[in-house]
Amino acid sequence: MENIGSFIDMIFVTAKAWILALLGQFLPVWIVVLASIVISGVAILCLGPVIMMYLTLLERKVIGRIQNRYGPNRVGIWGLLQPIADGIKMFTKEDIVPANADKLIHLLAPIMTVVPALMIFVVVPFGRQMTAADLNIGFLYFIAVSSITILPIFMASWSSRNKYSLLGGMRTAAQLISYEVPMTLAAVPAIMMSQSLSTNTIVLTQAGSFGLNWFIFTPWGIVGFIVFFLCATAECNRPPFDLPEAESELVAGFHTEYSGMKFALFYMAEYMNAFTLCGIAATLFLGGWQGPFLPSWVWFFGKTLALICIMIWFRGTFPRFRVDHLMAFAWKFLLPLTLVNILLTALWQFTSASAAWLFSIMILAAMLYMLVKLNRVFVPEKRNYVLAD
Amino acid sequence: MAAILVFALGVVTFRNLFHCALCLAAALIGTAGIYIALQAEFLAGVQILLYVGGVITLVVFAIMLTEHLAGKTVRQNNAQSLPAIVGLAGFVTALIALILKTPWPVTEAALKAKTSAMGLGEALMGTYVFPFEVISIVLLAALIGTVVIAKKDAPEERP
Amino acid sequence: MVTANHLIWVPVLPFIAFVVNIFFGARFLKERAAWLSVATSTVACVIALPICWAVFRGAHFANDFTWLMLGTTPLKFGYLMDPLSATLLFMVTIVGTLIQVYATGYMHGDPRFSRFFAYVSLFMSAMLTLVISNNYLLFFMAWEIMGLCSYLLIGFYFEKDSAANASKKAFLTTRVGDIGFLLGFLTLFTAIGTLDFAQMNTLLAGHVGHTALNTGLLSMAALFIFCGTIGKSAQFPLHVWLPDAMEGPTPVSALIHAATMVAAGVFLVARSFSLFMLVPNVLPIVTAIGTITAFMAAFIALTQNDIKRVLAYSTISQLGYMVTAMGLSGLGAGTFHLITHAFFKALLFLGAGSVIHGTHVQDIREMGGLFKKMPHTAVTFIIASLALAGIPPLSGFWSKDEILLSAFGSGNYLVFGVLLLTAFMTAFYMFRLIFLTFFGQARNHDVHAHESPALMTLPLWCLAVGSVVIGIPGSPFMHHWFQKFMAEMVHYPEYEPSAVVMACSIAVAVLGITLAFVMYLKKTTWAPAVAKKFPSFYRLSFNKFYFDEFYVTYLIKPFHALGRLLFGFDANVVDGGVNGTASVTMFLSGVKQWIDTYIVDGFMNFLGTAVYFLNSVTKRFQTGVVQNYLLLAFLGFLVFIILELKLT
Amino acid sequence: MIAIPLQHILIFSLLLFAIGLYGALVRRNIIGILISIELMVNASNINLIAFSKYTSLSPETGQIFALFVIALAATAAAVGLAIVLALYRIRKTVQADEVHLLKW
Repeated sequence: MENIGSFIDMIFVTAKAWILALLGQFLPVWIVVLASIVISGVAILCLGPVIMMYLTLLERKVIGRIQNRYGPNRVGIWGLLQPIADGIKMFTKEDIVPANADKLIHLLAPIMTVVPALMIFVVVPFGRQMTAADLNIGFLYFIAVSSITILPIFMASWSSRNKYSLLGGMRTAAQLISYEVPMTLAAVPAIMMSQSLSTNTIVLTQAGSFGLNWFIFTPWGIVGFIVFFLCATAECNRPPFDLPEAESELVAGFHTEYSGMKFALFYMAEYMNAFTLCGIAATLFLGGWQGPFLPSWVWFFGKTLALICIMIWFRGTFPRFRVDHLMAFAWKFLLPLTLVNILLTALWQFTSASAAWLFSIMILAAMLYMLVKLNRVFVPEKRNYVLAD
Repeated sequence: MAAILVFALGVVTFRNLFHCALCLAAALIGTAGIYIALQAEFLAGVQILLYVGGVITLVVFAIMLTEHLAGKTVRQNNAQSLPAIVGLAGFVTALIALILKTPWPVTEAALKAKTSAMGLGEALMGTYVFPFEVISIVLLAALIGTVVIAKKDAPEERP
Repeated sequence: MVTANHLIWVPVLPFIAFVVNIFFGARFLKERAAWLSVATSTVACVIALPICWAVFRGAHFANDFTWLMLGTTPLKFGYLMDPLSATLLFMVTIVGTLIQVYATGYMHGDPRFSRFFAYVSLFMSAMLTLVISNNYLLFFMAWEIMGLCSYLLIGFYFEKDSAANASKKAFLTTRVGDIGFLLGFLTLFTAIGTLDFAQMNTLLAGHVGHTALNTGLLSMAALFIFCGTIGKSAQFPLHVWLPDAMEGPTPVSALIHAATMVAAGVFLVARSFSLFMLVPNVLPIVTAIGTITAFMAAFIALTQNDIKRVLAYSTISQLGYMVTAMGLSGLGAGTFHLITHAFFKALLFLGAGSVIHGTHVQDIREMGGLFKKMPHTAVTFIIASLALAGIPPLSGFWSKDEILLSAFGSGNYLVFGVLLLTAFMTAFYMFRLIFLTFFGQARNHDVHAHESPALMTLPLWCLAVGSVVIGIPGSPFMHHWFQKFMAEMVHYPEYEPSAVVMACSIAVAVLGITLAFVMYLKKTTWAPAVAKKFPSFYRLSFNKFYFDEFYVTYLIKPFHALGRLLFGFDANVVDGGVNGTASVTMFLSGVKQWIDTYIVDGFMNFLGTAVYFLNSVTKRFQTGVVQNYLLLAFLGFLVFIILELKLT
Repeated sequence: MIAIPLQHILIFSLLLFAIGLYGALVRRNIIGILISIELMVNASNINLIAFSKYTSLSPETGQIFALFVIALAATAAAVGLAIVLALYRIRKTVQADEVHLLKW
């Protein structure tokens, strides 16, 4: 029984190994190595778009339910073929480039957006031994690459000479920079506890006791997770942090001037980022693919999809931030909280369990109280808006 | 490497500042590649994170705030490019000569030595803790200073 | 389970309360500040009591760490839990907590509410530190902090000049004694080379009898240390500050100037008891001072009209009792009286405070017939007064009886007589106070008295119970357990309880009460008659033996005169010289000015013009364009490199 | 195991530095100057790491200093850009040679 379980668990790994073995029969070694790389790469390259397509479907369905609609249900059973249809539509649409746009960059931007989004997949541990490349600086790699995603947005917003795009770009810059800081800091505790930057090791340290070793079951873990998840939501410009593409304010933010496949690429990048961020969140705090009974990759995708559903739920529920509130939230609330959280983790490491719980709860409570007190939003009696001339 | 140099040239020659910034980003990413080749993965990560994530963003930010969208091309170079080129030529030749002349003490043991993020952290917290503290203070001062300078009507300007 | 290691929290907790209150009290906590202080001292109490109990059961804790090295001898800080400190700890924590609870009611609505509690917490922590400290230095630090707190709290209503002056007076007066104390334990250090109580006890206990140690030095140390006692617990020459200290809020008077701080002086003597036992010729001085203080204060108290002042003088006289007991080497008796006195005197002060709170007057001539208006206060007050007057089986009786006994037993019949007389006067003035305050009919009809809130009466009752039962451990019922308990620490002579002494003390107490009853309820005409009959005595008592006047005339006036003299010297001689110099300088500077304008300046201007011409040439290089500078710098650098390469 | 010999890296970083310096010398736009300075800083970083990799037994040393340099460069960029913004706000220009108040 359990060997079947393990077989299902390792099915992809074994498949790859089998293919390599097959090639190994009649090909030199370096080609086999190359082949293994190619296989992983191809797997990821297929995975990304597929995930994106079905995430769009999922989102439209869930949002539909939240708004008491059906969502797409015409194309195929339960609208399962809807994404394909969208894809075809996107391909066949005309690709409009503004008259005095910065042609080259305008072309490069969407492509550049997809690249890092795909690159991140490399370090995401999809399951037991299913990390494409287990870098020993995996998490740093993730942060670095995801920080690149700012650039294409800049390129897009700059190259399509359009004030809405530019404003969108500005906001993106501010927002992404601001939220990178707490996101990184919120992940630091997990790294401290597992004493490694490698995503795989982080997952392995959370093994055992039916998932009770997941980092989320500790005070610093829960705080870190919440902060990280909020920052992730902001990082991939999803509501309620979607100021860069706030329909009601800037037409569509930085991709106002894009149409057809380029637009689709932006979309794809956004959804893939959402997926990878949720995956990393699950990896850091929810024990990645660790979990009883079910095969590891099922656990991973389950957790990730759950997180994504929460994101969609956010979108269905919350109104949009105001820019200054956004900034204040990042710098005045999340940042101090994460810093205290890191100290807390050190404390946790060096004190006995019970005392650690006590202290952590106390400190966190005090910190939250202070932050809430200090962050009281000052609302003047009368606002007078000066129109721009 | 050549690519990096090309991008670097782009940085200093392009007329449109935004292109320069992008070239800089490319050059920096390339540099990160070199770091990896030198087995300083951690540093490569930091390089991308800080430069491409932080500095370039700031630069582009400043460009967006200061440049005019319709790229009217003003003269980007000032009068002293000729003496600069001449001087630099001399400089480069001299130093290349120097580099080629010097016997560098490259040891096999050094080449074997591995570094890890953990070792880096230990060194940072151990041997080099004092410079580390100093840097932190400098960063803090810079943070405050920047906020103070840019306070007027650009509150988004942060390091 | 509380262990001795938690003892360190006892002083620390109130200190935390102090810090929090002083920094966040006014802004955030406001009325909640009180609860912080009360809570901390309650927790301290909870921690302390089991430890005290353990000590009562015969345990003995000590712990210390080296604070600094004086040459080769380490100076250790730490705590010492022997019978003495255990007793004090027991008393201070309980009384202090109760008084703070009371104060939350009493100080309600005061603008500086939180600050008050901050000070009180600071005081508590200092007092507790002093109690459990194991060496003179730590003791002295706590001692000084207490002085500071007393200063701050007496001057709490610093808008009133009287309060400000009183606080200054208290601070400076006690300062005299403190200097003595400092010199004292420094001398002791030179003599025996340690400041640790336990070490000192063993050291001195070893040398009783033969004089291996320098007795002269030791007796000097003892005298100096006793100066500290005189200052802190208001003994004979330096007692003047305590009555004025009543300017502070009443809980403060109860806590600091009745129960704890003033008792610290006696505690100091008890701490250094082995020293006092060793040096023969100091104890008589102690006895004399104590007796004089007791008698004089009681005599003054006879005629005072301010309710709190009466209590203040009674405090002084009771402290005199304790000191006398110490002087008669009755360690047990003295400490015992200290404890009981703490309870009922705190109760008396709180009662007085409740009266003041209810009537807003302090002059007993304006009160009267308050019994029905504020029953709780009255009953508790009367219980306390009975205890103070020494009516069995209340606590005061046993302790006072012990002191009288030690006087009688050691054969100082003069002292015995004086103390009896004092006891008589004590009973008399206390009940004069009671009859004038609570009985008879109201004399001033615009005083509308009302009972205080439960928050204030509850501590009164707790303390009343305390002052009834606290005497039992020292009574024959428990076979003088307390004295034996004390004797475990330092041995001292004990005497057989004698019926004579008991009889005498009861007799004088009853006599005093009845006399007060007659004079102030039945034959109200007698009191003024007596005052007329012996005007000199009356004036002497009413003007407190003219102590303040004496000090003013013979200490403060001369200082002022000296100051004036110096000022005159300054004004005439020094300033004259200065002015003379000034005028001469003026003339000289006139000359110099001419030289400046025409010679120096001329030269300077010439230089200036020359430089101007020059720079009109050189300034061409300063384009102000940064990059030109950069280029120049770079080229210069390049030149250097080239040269370097050529040289190598 | 490292293909590149040290000299090549040094020359490369030298060229990079020279280019950066050229930019710093001839650019008129202050932001351009800042960018060029970033280039120079990078060149020096490469040197630090290369030397520590090739010659020192504990490669951490050079990397840590490279780390410090990166941090300081980021700081410098931030402050410099802030100054540029302030300047732009006051003088409405970012050309270095139009800001020459610091002469006689």
